[in-house]
Amino acid sequence: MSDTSLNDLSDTKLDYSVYVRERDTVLVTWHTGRDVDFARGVARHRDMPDSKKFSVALAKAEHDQRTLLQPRAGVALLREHTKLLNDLSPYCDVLPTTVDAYTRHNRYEEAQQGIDRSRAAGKSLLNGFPPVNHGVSGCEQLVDSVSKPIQVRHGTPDARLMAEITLASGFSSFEGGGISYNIPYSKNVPLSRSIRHWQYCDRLVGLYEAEGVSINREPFGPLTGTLVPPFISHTVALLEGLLALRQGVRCITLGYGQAGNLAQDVAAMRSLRRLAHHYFALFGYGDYALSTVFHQWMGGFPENEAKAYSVIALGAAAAKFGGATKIIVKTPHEASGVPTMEANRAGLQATEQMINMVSDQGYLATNEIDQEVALIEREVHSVMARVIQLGQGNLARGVVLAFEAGVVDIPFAPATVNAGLMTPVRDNNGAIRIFDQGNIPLPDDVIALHRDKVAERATAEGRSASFSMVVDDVRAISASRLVGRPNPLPQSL
Amino acid sequence: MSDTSLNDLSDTKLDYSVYVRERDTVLVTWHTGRDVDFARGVARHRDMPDSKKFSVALAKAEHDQRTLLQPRAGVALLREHTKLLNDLSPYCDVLPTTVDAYTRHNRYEEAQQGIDRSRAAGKSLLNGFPPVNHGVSGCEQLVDSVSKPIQVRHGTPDARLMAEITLASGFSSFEGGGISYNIPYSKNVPLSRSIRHWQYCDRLVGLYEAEGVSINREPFGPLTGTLVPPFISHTVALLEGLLALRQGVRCITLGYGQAGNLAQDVAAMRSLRRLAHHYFALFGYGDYALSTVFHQWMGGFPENEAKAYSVIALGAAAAKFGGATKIIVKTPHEASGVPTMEANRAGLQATEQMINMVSDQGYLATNEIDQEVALIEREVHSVMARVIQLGQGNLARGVVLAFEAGVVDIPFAPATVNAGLMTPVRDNNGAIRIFDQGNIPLPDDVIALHRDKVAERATAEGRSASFSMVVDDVRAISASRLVGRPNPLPQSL
Amino acid sequence: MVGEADFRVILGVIGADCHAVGNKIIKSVLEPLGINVVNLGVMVSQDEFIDAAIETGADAILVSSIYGHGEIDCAGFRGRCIERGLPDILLYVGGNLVIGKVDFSDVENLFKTMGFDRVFPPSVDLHVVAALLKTDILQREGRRQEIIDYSDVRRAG
Amino acid sequence: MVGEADFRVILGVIGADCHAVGNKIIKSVLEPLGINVVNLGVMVSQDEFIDAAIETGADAILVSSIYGHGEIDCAGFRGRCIERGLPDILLYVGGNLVIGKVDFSDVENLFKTMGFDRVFPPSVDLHVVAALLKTDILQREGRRQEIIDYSDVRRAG
Repeated sequence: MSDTSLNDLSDTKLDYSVYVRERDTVLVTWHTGRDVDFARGVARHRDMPDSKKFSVALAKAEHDQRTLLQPRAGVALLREHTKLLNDLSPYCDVLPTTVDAYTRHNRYEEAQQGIDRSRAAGKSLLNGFPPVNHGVSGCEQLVDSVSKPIQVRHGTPDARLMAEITLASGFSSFEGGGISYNIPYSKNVPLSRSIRHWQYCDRLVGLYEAEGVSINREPFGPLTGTLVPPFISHTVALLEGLLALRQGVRCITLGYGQAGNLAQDVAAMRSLRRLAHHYFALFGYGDYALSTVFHQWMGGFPENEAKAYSVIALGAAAAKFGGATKIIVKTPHEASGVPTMEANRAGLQATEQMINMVSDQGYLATNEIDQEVALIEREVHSVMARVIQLGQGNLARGVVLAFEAGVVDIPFAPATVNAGLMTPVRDNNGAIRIFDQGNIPLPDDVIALHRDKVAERATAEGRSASFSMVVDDVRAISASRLVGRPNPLPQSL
Repeated sequence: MSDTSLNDLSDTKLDYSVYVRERDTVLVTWHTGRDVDFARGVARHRDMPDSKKFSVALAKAEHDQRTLLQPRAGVALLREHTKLLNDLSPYCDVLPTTVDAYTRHNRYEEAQQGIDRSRAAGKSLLNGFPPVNHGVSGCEQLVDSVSKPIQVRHGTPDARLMAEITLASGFSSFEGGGISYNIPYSKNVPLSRSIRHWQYCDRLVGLYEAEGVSINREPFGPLTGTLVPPFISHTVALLEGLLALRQGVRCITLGYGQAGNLAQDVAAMRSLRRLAHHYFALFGYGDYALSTVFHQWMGGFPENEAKAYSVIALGAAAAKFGGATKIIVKTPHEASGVPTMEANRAGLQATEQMINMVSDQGYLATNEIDQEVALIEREVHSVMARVIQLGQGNLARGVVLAFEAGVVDIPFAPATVNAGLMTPVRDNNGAIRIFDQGNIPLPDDVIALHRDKVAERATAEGRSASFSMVVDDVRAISASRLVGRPNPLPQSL
Repeated sequence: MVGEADFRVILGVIGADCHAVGNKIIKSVLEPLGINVVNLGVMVSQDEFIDAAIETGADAILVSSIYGHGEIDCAGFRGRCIERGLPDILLYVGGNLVIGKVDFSDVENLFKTMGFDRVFPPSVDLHVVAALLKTDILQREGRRQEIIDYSDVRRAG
Repeated sequence: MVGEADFRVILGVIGADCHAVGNKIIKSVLEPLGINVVNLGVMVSQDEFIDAAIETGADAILVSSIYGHGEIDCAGFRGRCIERGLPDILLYVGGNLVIGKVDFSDVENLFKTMGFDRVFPPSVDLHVVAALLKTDILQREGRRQEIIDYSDVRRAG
C-alpha cells in the first residue's frame, strides 16, 4: 500500500483487515518493528498516571485557560536524550521528542550511523532522537524515565513504523499529518501517498482510542514557517483534523505559527478554534476534544540573543492573548541552529514570564482583531468550499486535487507537488497578505483588500511590490524589523 | 535662600538679581563651583553639533514618530565613565550620566572618598558619576569625548550646583524636579525648599533658553516606581512642567513608569500628552516643545535573566504602543543591582528589537484603553483642580499645601512630608487601582469604580483586600507574575 | 512559648540610600510574625542605628542597602558597635550590597568578614529572615532553641 | 566586463535537509547579480551535486545545510569531486552546519579542513557571497581579477 495512486485514495475509515495486513509490511521495514505489541502498548497507557498523559494535560489546560509550555528537544543517544528531557522537565508542562532528519525520511541506516558516530564523538551528531532505531525497549525506557507527557515531533511523510513503535512505548501525542509533514518536509513524495500513510497513523491512534486510550494528534501548524497567510495554514489544519477524525482520532490540537503582527496572530488563534468547531460539526463530528497550539516565530531569528528574547516575548504575548492551549517555545540561540538545554530553558523561562504577566490581564479586544478574524474566516470558507467540491464526497481526494490545482498552495515549500504560485508579502502593518494569489480561489473583494493593503505599503516605501520585497520580508525579523523596508530608518543610529 | 519657608515660596519667574545673588552662594558650596562660566557654557552649546543636542534629538524623534533608546549608566571615575558611555553609544540614541547617591544629597566629601576608594580598588564603588567633584573641566572632557547628547539623571533635592556645572559643561538635558526629586529621594527635605531649589535650576535653564540654547528638562516620571497610579505621577509631572515653564524652560519631556497592565500603560502614555497640552495651554503657555518618556518597570525584577527579558519586552511594547518619544531601558541584571555595560547593551538590544517590531504595526485601539484614558483624565482633573484651588494663584504654594493635606500622595515614598495615606493595589487585570484613597480628592463614581475593581479581584482570589495583598503585588513581577495572587496556579508545574 | 516583645530589632536603610519600598514591606511582614520592629526608615547612619539599639535594648540591627554603596556605608559597623558597648548585638544586612553583578557567595563572605552575622540577597524570603532572627536571638540569649515552624517559610520571595 | 553566463554555479541543500526558504532566496538574489544558478533544490546528494556540475560545466558548487547534519553530509565531498574528475571546483558551504552553538571560527576551520573553499554562517549577506564567488571564479580561471564593486555589499544580511 506504499504507492497509493489518487484513484485508490479513499477517505473512509481504513478497514481493520486492511490495516492489519499493511501493518505486517510496515513492521518489517526495520528490525525493531518486530517488538511492537499493541496489547502491551494499550496496557502501558492504561497503567500510566494521568500526569504522563497528553490528553489529560490538554483538557486540564483548556479548562483552566492556562497555556502549556513545550520545548523542542532531541539528541541521538538514549541516555543523553533522557537526561535532556529530565533537565528541561522542571521548566515546561509537556515534553517533546524531536526526531532526527534521517528518520523522518525513513533512512534508518543513516540514523544508525549517526547514533554510532555520536557515540564515538561523545556528542550528538544527529538533530534529533531516532526512535525507530532505539526501538520499543529504548522508547519505553525513555517514557518510564520522565514524569511528564511526551509527544513525538518530527516531519515524516511515512511515519507508520515510528507511530507503531512510539505509541506502543507510551508516547501519548503524535505530531504531523499527510499534508503538513509532506509539503514542507519532502521533495518528491506524492501527496496521495503521504495522506494514505497518515490515514494509517490516524487509524492506529483510533485503535488506541477504541481501547479507551486517548492519544493526542497535532497537525503541524506552521508549515514552512515563512510568510504563510493564516488562512492557508488554517485550511491545512482543518483538512488534517477532518482526515484524522475520520480514522477515529478524538483528541486534536490544531496549530498556527507566529506571523509577527499581533492583531493577525491573535485573530488567527481565535479563528482557528471557531473554524475547527464549525467544520468538525459540518462533517458530523461532535465527540472530540479540541485544543490549539501556537508556535513562536519559525523564521530566521536575530543572531543577537537579547534581540531573540524580544521575538520570543512577542510570540508569548500573542499566544496568550490568542488563547492558545499550548505554546511551542523558541530559544535565544535560535539563529545558531539546534539549541542547547540551557538555551531551551532560557526560552521557556522568558516565555513563562510573559505568559504569566499577560494571563493576569484582560481580554484583548480591538476592531482590527475582529476584522482579521472575519477576513481569515471568509478566506478559509472560500478555499474549503473548493476543496470539498473537488473531492466530490472524498475529502482526501479533494486535498490532492486542490494541491494539484494550486487551490491550496504553501509558500516556500520544497515539495514539487506544491504549485508554489501564490506569493505572500507583508502589508504596511506587518500583517501577511497576498501579493499574487496564484490559483487560490478567493472572493474578489478579499483579493481587492489584499491588493490595497500591499499597495499601501508599496506607496509608503516608495517602491512597487515585487519578489525583492518578499525576500526583504523573509529576512526582516532576523535583521531586527518586522517589515522588510528598504533602508529603514534605524531605531538606533 | 536655602531655607525657603512656605510663605516665601512664590511661583513667579525668579528675579534675575535674586538668581545672581543666590548663584554666588551656590557656587561656593564646593570648590569646583568657581569654574562655572555661563557665557563659556552658552558658547559651548552654540558650538556643539546638532547630533549632540537633546532638544534636536527629541524634536526629530517626535517628528518621525520614533522612540529614542536611553540606558542608565554612571561610574565613579572620568575615564571609566567616558569609556562606559562610548561603549553604550552604538546601541542607544541618547546618553545618560547617572549621578551617585552621595552627590544627590550634596555630600561631596563622601563622593570624593568614593572616587578615591574607587581609584584604589580599581573598580567603581559609587553607584554613579559625581559631576560636582569632577567639576567643569571633567564634565567638559566627558561631553567632548562622546558623540551623542548627554542627560544628567540623578535624584537630587538641591541640584543647583550640579546644574550650574553640568549645563555649563555641555550637558543638554537635566532630569528632575522639586517634587519628583524630593518625595521619592529624601527623608527630611521640606517640599517648599526643594521646589525653590528647582525653580533656581529651571531659571538657569531659562537663561540658556534666553540665549537661544535649548536645554531639555525632564521631570522624573516613575516617582517611587511602586504601584503608583498613573493619575498621581501625571499630576506630579504636570505640576513640575508648569513650574518649569514659569521659569523659562521650553523643552519638556514628561515621564511615566511602566505599571505592567498593557492597556493602563498605553492609556497613561496617551493621556499624559493630552493632559500636558491641556494644562500648559490653561496656564497660558503655547511656546514649548513637548515629548514623553516611558520608563521600563522600576520595581523588583526577576533574578532570572530570561524572565527579566520578558519584563523588558513588555515595557518596550507598551512604550511603543503608547507613543513614547523616549524609553529608559532596564537590563537583564536588574535584580542584581547596578548593571554592567554588557547587561545594559543587552537591555538596549532587546528593547530595540521589540520597538522595531511594534513600530511596524498598527495603532493599538481598544475600548479598554479609551476607558483608561478617560479615567486617568478625570482623576487628574479632580486632583489638579484642588491643587490649583489650594494655591490661590500660587501653584508652588498649592503643591506644598496639597502634599501637606495628602491631596497628592505618593505610595511607598521615604519623605516624611508625604502623607502616605493612599494605598494602591492591583485589580484583577493587573491595573493599579486605589484600595484606600487617603485624602486624595476624587469623584464618588471614580472611587466606586476603584472599589468595584478591587472587590472583583478580592472575590476572584477568595480573600479580602488588605495590605498583605499590596505586599504581594509589590513582589509579583519579581516572582514571575503581574498580580500578587495567593498561591497562584503556577504556569509551569 | 515566648511573647511578641521578646524579639526586638532595629530596622533601617543605611547611608544616603532612600529606597523606602523594601523597608516598609520588611516591617509589614516581620511584625505579624511576632517581631517588634523599630523602623528608622531610610538614610540612617551607623550611629543612628546604634543609638536606637541602645535606647530600646534591641536584640538585632537589620541593615538594608539597595543602592550599591553598602560596602562603603557598612565599613566599620561592627567596630562601632563594640566601641559603643554592643559587642554581641546581631547584625543582619541585606539588599543589593555592591556595584555590579557579583556572585552572592563573594558578597556574603565580604560582609561576614566585616562582622555581619547574616547576609541576604534582595530576593530573600522575609519569612526565612524572621525564622532565622528568632533562632539567632534565642541562641545568643542562651535560651533553649525553639522548634521553628518552617511551614510558613515556603512562600516564594 | 564578463557576461552573465560566465559565472555558473550549482545550488542545493544537502542530505535529508528540506529547508527550502533560504534556497529559493539564494537563487533569487544571486541571479540578478549576474550569476547563473542551477538550483537542485532540497535533499540533494553529493553525487547529484557533482552530476549537475559535470553536466553544466559549473565553476562552483554552493552547498546549504540548515538542519545541523552538515558535518555528516559533507564528509568526503572534496574527495568525491576529485574521484569524479573535478579536483579544482570551488566548494562553498553555508548554513547551520553543526549541532549546537559552536564558535563560527571552529566551524569554518572544520569545513576548510574538509576541503571547502569558503564557509558561511546563516546570516551572511548574499551580496558578499556573490562578490566572493565572482572573485574566486576569476582567480581560479587565471583571468585578470575584476574590480569588484563593493558598493552594494553593505546591505544588512
